[in-house]
Amino acid sequence: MRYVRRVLGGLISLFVGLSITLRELFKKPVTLQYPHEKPSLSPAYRSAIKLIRFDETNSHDCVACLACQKICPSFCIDIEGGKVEGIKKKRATKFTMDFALCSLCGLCIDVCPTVTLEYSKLYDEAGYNRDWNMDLLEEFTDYEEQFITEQREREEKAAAEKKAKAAAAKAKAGKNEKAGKNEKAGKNEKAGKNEKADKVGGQAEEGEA
Amino acid sequence: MSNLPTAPETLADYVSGNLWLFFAIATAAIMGYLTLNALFLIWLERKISAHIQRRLGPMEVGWHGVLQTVADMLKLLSKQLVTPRAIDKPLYHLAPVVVFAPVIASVAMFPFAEDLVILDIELSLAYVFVFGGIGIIGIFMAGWGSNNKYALLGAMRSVAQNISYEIPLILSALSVVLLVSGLEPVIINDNDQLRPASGISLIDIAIVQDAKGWWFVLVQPVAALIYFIAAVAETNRAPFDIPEAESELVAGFHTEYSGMRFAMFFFAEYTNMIIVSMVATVLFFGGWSGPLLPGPVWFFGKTYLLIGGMMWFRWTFPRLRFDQLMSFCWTVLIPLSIVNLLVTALVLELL
Amino acid sequence: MSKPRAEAEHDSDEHETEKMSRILGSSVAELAESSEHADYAKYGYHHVYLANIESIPEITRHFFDAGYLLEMVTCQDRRDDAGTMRLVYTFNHLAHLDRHLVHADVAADAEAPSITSLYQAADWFEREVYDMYGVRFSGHPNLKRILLPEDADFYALRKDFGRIEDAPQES
Amino acid sequence: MSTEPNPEPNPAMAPDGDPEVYYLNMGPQHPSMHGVLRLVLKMRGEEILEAEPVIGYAHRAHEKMAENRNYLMFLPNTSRVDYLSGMIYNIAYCQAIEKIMDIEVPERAEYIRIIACELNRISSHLLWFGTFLLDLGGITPFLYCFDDREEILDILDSVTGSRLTYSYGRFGGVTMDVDSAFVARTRAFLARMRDERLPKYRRLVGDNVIFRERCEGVGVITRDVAFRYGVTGPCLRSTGVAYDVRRAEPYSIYDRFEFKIPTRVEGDTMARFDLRIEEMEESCKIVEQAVDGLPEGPIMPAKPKKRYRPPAGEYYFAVESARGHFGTYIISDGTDVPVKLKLRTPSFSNLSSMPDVLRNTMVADTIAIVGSIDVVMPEIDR
Repeated sequence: MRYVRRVLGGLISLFVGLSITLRELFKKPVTLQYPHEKPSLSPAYRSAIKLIRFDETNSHDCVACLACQKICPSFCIDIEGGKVEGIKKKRATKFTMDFALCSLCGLCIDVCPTVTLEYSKLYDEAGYNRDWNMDLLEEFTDYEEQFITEQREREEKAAAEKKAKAAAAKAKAGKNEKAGKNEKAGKNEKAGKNEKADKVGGQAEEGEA
Repeated sequence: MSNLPTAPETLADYVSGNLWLFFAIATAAIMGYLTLNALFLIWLERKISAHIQRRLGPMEVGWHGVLQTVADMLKLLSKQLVTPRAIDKPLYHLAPVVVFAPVIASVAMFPFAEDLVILDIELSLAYVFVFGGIGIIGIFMAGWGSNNKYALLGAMRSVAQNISYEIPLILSALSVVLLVSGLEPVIINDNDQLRPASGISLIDIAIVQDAKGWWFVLVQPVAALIYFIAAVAETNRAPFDIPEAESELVAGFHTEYSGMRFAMFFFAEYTNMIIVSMVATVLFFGGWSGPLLPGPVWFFGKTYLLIGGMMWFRWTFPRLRFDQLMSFCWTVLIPLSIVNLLVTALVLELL
Repeated sequence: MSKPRAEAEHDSDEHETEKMSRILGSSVAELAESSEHADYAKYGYHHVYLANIESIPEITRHFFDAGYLLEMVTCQDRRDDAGTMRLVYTFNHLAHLDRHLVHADVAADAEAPSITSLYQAADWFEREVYDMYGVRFSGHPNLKRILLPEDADFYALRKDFGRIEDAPQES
Repeated sequence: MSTEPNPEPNPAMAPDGDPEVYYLNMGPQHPSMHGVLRLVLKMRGEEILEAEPVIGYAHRAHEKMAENRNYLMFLPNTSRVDYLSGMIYNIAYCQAIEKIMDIEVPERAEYIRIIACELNRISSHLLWFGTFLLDLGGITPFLYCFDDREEILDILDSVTGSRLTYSYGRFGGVTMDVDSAFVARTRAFLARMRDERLPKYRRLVGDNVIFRERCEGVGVITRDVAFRYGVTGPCLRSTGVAYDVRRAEPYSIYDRFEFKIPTRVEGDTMARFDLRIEEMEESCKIVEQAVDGLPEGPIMPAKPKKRYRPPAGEYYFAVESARGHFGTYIISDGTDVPVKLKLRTPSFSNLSSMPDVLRNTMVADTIAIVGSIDVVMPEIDR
């Protein structure tokens, strides 16, 4: 009797299985025909790292501080740079990343003080060799001269503003004893604001992309 | 194929001089059919499995990938035949042929319609089983000749499995044979000679069902089920695919075969499927008999439906373990088929 | 050996296991050269011992009899500071959290006693220590390389192997 | 350094003069050896007399790498130790460092971590389920599982930007915040998993007579074997020991959630299967509670540290990975580079019990058993 029950019970379980697969047979497939259709990328999609192009300067903001190069666990970032003739700001003159080594962990993005690194949304990256040492500055080289001129102007303008402010403060100081203090506070505030604006800009761009 | 002369008269006519021509044409036709059939079945299997798994399967070559298998075959044809060094050469090279050849021979004996049969042999049912048995030798040759432990294990499993499952297979077929001989005899006009239908001839079995108007599956459901299970095991398909069990034995007996040699095994598997399904069609589902549509349509329709069932099985169940497979055969199928046979005989005696 | 340990733990109540742990702690401390309580919240273990390498099997026996699980065996290369390798054994109880760290110093070329006869888990752990640090275990049934290739001629986790400064610089 | 004299071979594997005994080398290239496991089997016919796992084919020297870089730089390695539950390992490493350095983690980040880890646990179990069935020759459930797993990966992808090696955790929080779409998607996934998928898996696979025949009584790990070999995780729980690090030494905020530690007493393959299915349900429960209780707030501390220099000392931190007790043992000398970082991975011990468990089984059982203990080779080889 146990034998019969076992055989029958087994048979029923088999038919249950068959009925499940039969039902699945007539359902719509869930796959994507990959090269013809492409998945919608997640907003957080991480692909090769790139330098952010800021609207106000039309260029990146890498100051070659080497923070990313130092933190990179794959040692795949190579940066050179420094002082550029004519402007105060430091600039990167070489910024290459070897994406054959990069693991897209994002530590470089985390440590970047000027928030000029982000993930690109490149998709379908494949190649025939392992030469993935990419020059991140490539798209900026044409603008570099223009940037430097503009940056000089900006810096001059900022210096002029500062001077004017200082003059105004000085004028005020004639009446007010706390002049020195005020100037300092104003300067600090401005620097903080600038940094914040940069950050917000960077994040917005990331979000939009 | 329909313009081929039917067997009973033509054999007599052609014996005089055209026998070789006839066989040449017939063999070519069968080969062509089997090749197309295998290509189609492989595509069908991939499609069915894909849709069961909520995929689309091959989509690139031809309409819904229908030519995919043709492309695959071309690829296999163009591939290098890798021959391992330490093999038993004659066995290794002969094995694919030994596996493939008998299945061609079997197909010749099926009545696709009442007047459409290539070789009408009186003992055709027995012949089909005999040819079915030869393939196992080929599998064992492949396993032994490859000089590979996985292949040998697969081959030994295969032999044990096939020999065991042949018993319920034949016992369940025997119930039908008994039925044909034991029922009120149907008289067949064979070349103007009247004779009672023989249970061991495929065409006679089909004729009897056609004449009676009902299929044997109705009176022999247990035999039909046993036959179907044993047939799946005979073809080494999941859930009885332990000879090639890819998760255990890599590829079983054909581990060392590549290119077209591998394709021969592959073809043999799918051809075996169609043979056991054709036998089932004739034994239990009335062969070509059916209303309205012409005989061959019914015949092939039923056959491919059964094959679809086998594929459905394969993509639903996990694989049995070797000892379970054997004990299932010896403790469930064989006793059941013997009981079924005895009951059939008893009922026929009482009627 | 044959009595199912886990069951024994479940049968005994909380209080009893705590008492057992105290007794165990003191008996192990007796065998060890030094013992310390550690702040679990900070360090993640309750006791730490420094034992003579010879007394490791005996200490292990105590833990084994009390139904402690051998969590890991590892090693620290202290040849630069102290001239020895330091084996680290971690024991924990499954039913009540009580983690013990046992340290034992052994010279790099000396043999440490294997504890595989009690904990088979130590089999692979000791092989790994041998593989990575070159510390050999006497009485180990199958002491050979486990993660590195059989023909490796180095011990990968020794401090003098594969320092990043030694790596060939890319052009 | 000189080459050591070759130690004597494993005595259990030595030939014993029986002409019918032969050796079969299963792996490292074999369809069901889960990557690069190699089993040397001493066999008679289909029966296995002795089995010896040979590992190390995926050794990537994670522990050596840890000693050569600072704590932060080791972060991406963690999710590569076990790529199937990378999130759990990644977060575990962060939690270890946070504990050592007393870094306060914002509430919201803790909740997000729990959600991510438990989703990751479900996906890991799903993949195990699929490949296990693949080992048994059932191919279709594998694809169904991947359908579900895909949904989890998409959900995690939407916050981490990665599908497998997440690098999502940071010391003190997580990299990216979740939004309402994430929450809605997670809820939908939980509903689908509980109402449709898990019952279906039970009916399609768990009840199937062939499957039961293959699993029941096969590969029994007794309590004694589990204890001596240090087996943890579902394999240990299938022997009746309710040991789960999430309960035994609660880390993160697991003590706030209600969930069961499912156990079985049989210790066989079937028990491990049942257990994992039930664990998926429990994980669903945890995720649901975490999603319900998800507080507003920051996801990183207000001022993340720039450099991480844990005080000198030794630290041990354990979590429950999808496969068992995962321990991070760190020796610090007060600099920002660890002196030693040992990863105690559960599969390592679980697999080491195989010689005992595989003795006197059949070839087909071997595959089923190795599949059922859920080994992930990179985690073993590290």
